[in-house]
Amino acid sequence: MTTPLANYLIVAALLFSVGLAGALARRNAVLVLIGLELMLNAANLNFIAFWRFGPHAERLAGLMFVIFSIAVAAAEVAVGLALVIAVYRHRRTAQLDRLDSLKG
Amino acid sequence: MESLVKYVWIIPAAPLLAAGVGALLPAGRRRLGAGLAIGAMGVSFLLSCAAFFTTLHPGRAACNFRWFEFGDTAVPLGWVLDPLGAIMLLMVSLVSLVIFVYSVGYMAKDGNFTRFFCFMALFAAAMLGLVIANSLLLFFICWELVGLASYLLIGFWFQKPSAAAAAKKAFIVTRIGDLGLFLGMLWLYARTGTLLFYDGGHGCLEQLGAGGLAASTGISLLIFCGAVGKSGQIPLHVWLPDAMEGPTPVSALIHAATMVAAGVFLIARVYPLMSAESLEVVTWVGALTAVFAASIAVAQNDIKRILAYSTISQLGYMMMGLGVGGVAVGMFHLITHAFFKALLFLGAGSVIHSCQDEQDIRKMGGLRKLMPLTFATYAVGMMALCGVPLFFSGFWSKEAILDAAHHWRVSQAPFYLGLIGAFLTAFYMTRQVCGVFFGTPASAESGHAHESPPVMTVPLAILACLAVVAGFFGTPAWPWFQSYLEGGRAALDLSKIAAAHQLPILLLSTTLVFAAILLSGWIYLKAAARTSREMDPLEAAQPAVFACLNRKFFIDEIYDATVVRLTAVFASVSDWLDRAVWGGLVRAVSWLALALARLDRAVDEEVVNGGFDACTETVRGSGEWVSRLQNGQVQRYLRIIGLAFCALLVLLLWGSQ
Amino acid sequence: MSRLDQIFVLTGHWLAGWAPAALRPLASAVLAIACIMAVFATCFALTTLAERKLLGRMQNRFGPNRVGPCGLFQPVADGVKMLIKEDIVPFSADKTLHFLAPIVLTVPIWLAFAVLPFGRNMTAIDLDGGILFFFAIGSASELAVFMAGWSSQNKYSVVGAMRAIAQMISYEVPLVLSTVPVLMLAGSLSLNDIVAAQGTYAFGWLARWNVFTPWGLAGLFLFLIAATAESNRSPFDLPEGESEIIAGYLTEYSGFKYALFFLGEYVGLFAGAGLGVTLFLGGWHAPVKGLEWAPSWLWFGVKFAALIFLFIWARATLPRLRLDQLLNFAWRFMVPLSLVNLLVAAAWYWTGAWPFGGAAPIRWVLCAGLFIFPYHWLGRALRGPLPPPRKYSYAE
Amino acid sequence: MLNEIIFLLCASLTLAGAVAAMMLRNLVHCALCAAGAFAGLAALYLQLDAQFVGLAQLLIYVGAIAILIVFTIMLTRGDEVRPGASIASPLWWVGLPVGALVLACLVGAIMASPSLLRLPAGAVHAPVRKIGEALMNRYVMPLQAVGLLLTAALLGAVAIGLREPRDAESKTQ
Repeated sequence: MTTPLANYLIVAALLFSVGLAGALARRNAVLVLIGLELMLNAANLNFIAFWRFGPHAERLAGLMFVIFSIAVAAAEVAVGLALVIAVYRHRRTAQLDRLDSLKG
Repeated sequence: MESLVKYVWIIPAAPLLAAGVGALLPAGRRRLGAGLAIGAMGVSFLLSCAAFFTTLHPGRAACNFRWFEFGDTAVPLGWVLDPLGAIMLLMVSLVSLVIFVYSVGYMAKDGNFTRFFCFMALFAAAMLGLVIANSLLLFFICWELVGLASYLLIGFWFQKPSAAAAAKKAFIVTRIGDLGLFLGMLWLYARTGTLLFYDGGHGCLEQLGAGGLAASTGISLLIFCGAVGKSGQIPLHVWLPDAMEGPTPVSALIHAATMVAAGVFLIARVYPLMSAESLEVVTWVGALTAVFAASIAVAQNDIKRILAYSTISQLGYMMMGLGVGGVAVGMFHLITHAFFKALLFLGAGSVIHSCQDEQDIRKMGGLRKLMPLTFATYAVGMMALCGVPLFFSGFWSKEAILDAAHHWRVSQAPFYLGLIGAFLTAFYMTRQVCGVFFGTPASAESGHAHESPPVMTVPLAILACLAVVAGFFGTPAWPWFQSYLEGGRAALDLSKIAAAHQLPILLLSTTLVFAAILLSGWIYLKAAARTSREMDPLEAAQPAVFACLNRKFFIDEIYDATVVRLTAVFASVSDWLDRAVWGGLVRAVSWLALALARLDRAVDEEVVNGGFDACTETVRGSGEWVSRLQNGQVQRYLRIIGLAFCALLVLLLWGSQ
Repeated sequence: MSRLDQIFVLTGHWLAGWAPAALRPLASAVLAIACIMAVFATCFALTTLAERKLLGRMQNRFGPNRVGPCGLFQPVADGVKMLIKEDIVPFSADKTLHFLAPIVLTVPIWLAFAVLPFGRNMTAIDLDGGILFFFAIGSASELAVFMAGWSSQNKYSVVGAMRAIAQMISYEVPLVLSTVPVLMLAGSLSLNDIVAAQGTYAFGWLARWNVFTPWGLAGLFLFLIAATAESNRSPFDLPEGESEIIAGYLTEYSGFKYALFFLGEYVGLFAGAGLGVTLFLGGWHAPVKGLEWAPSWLWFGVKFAALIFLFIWARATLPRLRLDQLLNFAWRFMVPLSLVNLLVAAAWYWTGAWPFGGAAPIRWVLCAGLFIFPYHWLGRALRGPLPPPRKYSYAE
Repeated sequence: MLNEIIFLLCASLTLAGAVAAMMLRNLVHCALCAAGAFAGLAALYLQLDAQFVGLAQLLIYVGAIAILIVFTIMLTRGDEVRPGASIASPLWWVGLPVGALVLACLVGAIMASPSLLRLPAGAVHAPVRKIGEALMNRYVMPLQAVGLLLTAALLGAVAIGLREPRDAESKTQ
């Protein structure tokens, strides 16, 4: 616990690493997607923290970035999960290691 | 005039549009096709009237625009509105309109009705475009379009071999003249740098004011070549009688309003270019043609052929008029001739139509009672053509030509040739009328003839009126036409008819005409009871001369024996040259090329391909090695990305120190 | 400000004054929470009774009338029964989630009351983005429903939960969209500001409640329909449709946990009604000038009760929908219509700048027309073609 | 003091939720834990005075994305735990060091950063009105782009998720 900013940044780093490790270690596509979401959220937390501790908080740049990032994440999740469902319908599995065919 | 000239382009554009739309119509839409063409022609006619009335105030307006440019050279096109063009516009659109209406009746049973009107509209559009053209280039384009349309129309019944041959002949023969026109055009462009007629003082016709054109004799003679081809002058007249193979309205259109008039109009349009020498040539060619064609007409038996030779002859008169008397004289005869010749052709069409497509006058006769209206209008046309005095337009226009010829300073010969032509004209026309309308029917078809429907007779009546009235605009007593073209004002002065220098010529030609009519009438009315197997009275009297005339002075045979044979010989020589000499050369080159190619192939296969194969093997091998990284396991990608991220971070943070 | 109007505020200050200065904010917060919970828990009890009695009246029978005077103690008896019932957890159930689900459902719903203004100066937390808070908190209930259904490991429960989630997600869209015109015209997300925006009087006597505008009236009805669906009440009560799937996600719950779900459902309804009052019915404002002497919380309560009555009435009147009808109704009717309502509100705002006199009726007719035509078309499109006449193959 | 306790609570909720989401066997538990992590993050945002973002995070991540994930798990039968089946990917032991390496790098970078000495710049107020004005003025183009993106994503998700008619036919046969 050095300074407040460092706390948030380290929490974000931990969250990011947990997400990354999960995305690397789990088999299920949905969980990999959750891991990616965690990484994205870690980045968002960084933005908010830097906005809060930055010198130009009134410009709202960090906040705006997070707002757009959340919107984009929503779109990404919608499409990603639709893809998972479509793949599952075709292959009867959502296990990533079984989905390595590069041809339709 | 300035305001109207911007819209003059609509006059040819309307029938052109009708032709374009008509070409897309299905064959069954007959009423629409005809209505479109006639409606478009009506629009053109109304606009032509408007254009004509604006030109009553003397002046000339041109509207030029840039068509395209290459390099520094711009090619301008444009149209012009002046009295010469306006009167032509009026005549062409009016006659075309009347002929269109007539065609509705004449072509009623034809299966390709829609196509016919499409071609007719194209024909009229091309002619109208030619009339308004202010550039020799645009003129030439329309000129060729006229040729194309005439080809299509003469060969309209292309199932008949004779029609197909006639269309081809018309196209090729006129093309010989067009070659001259094209050369003249190029020469003119080389000398003046412009092909615009009028361009605010820079047009090719306007540059002549300052001293004239050095080469204008050559240029004008070349241009005259085109007119000779189009207007059927000696020696390129051979296509015109054959053009009778087309439907009769087409013949009427070709002979009266459009095609043959184009040549005369060309000379009238470029009249400032014509030097005295070339005008002499024009005069001589015209005078010779007039007599030559008239004499052939005497011995013809086909009703349309007689009219065709008469057209050639009258065109000769027009050329002669242009040569000796200027634009006004020639153009006046062109206009009057357009009306009565259209009338005569349409009348002949009416006759042919009612006689089940019979064209031989020896098989006709006695139609006067069966087709009274046709007879009456035909008689008006015949008298106008013969030049029966005072009340018929042909008289006044021919008198103007003869008068001008009489006063020609170079020679009196054209004048006498003209007189002979007038005599012959009256003779053969009387012969024709006697053969067709008097006596008794010589065949079953003519016996069952009947009057044509109103859609055909009404145009005849209109044209008959015009054939009478048109003459009064150019009498010596009231030379309105001449002053209109020259921008002056005419005054009525009856005493001029009786002027000392006019009267003897008037009387002389009148006497000749009446003598010819009486002579011919006496010969042929007496023989009107003959059957078709009997010989013509003239033939009985002078078989050799008649045969010569009947075979058109053997011109076609001469051409066959000389020009065509020569061409054929030349073609076979060319063929031999091509096969033996050039072919051998080409074969030698090809062997050489083949040998080189073999060598090349060897090099290619051994050296180049080998090298490439080695390269591609390497690339493929490395590709295979790299592709092992991309095995579809997305988590492996993510792993690599994570490692790469670490490497990047380390590099960014600590690498720079 | 009359004493009566501020009686709760003043009492709260007085009570918090007893606490040490450092803990005073905490004390007032606890006080507010306690008040809200007490009041609305009582409301819950009374509403269950009122509902049963009203339903009875509407169905031509007496409601509960055995326990206490006029059956007034019926809720107490029910509560005691619930508490002393055995808490059964199915053998194969996911015990943790089965336990957590009612809590996750109930807690956020209570939190939602924090931003509602119950009267003048009577807002627990005046949040800048109050309505956003309301919806954000409310979204947790979907997860709770899923937890309840899935953890029971019962096919009926899972189906019921899935139905409930599909329905709640679908109706959340028109619910939020129907509130957007209000936010747009008030220019704020704060519920206090929205109430304040409705506090003036038109023509000198009629309050400018949003419901007195075309878009407000339409918005109120859209909002009420969506809120009914959100709280899984009749006619949108398929997730618990007892004739089809027993009791949906509640099947495996009993005793106190069931009571919590029951409570959560009603409190959610209260929250919706409170938000409706705040957004469309002028909050705690009096309807006409001259009635301000009545305390503001009383006005809120009256309107609140009216809306609750409306919900009960609808439950007694309307039959249950089929699932496809329900979803079609949401996506093909409610969502487009609430978007149209947004446009109508924009038109209303725009025509508000019309300077000429007599603009008000034109404005009204224009905006009403803008809404009524899409309403008509969408309604016809929703109904679809009539089914073919029924054929009786064996009856004759 | 109070702030730090709240921060510790929220951070531990977030991290615990994240770790649990990545480690639990049952996918439904994972999804719910992830929702908990998202909620903890929302609390962190709120603590950082980012009220709007925090509430939006709650509304979107907990209210929408978590529900979507749960739905997907149900549709792909991810909730059926097969005893004995591995939940980890074949090379899972490579993933953990990579994650640890990234963490080390990140922490190293954070600790080396000069911006750590910054202190919170007084009371930061980001009212919704200001955010709205910024969205409508300076950030209006990104806003439009995001609207377009969301529409496209909606259509794309529907298009992908729709059952192909050919597929349905072959099922019925």
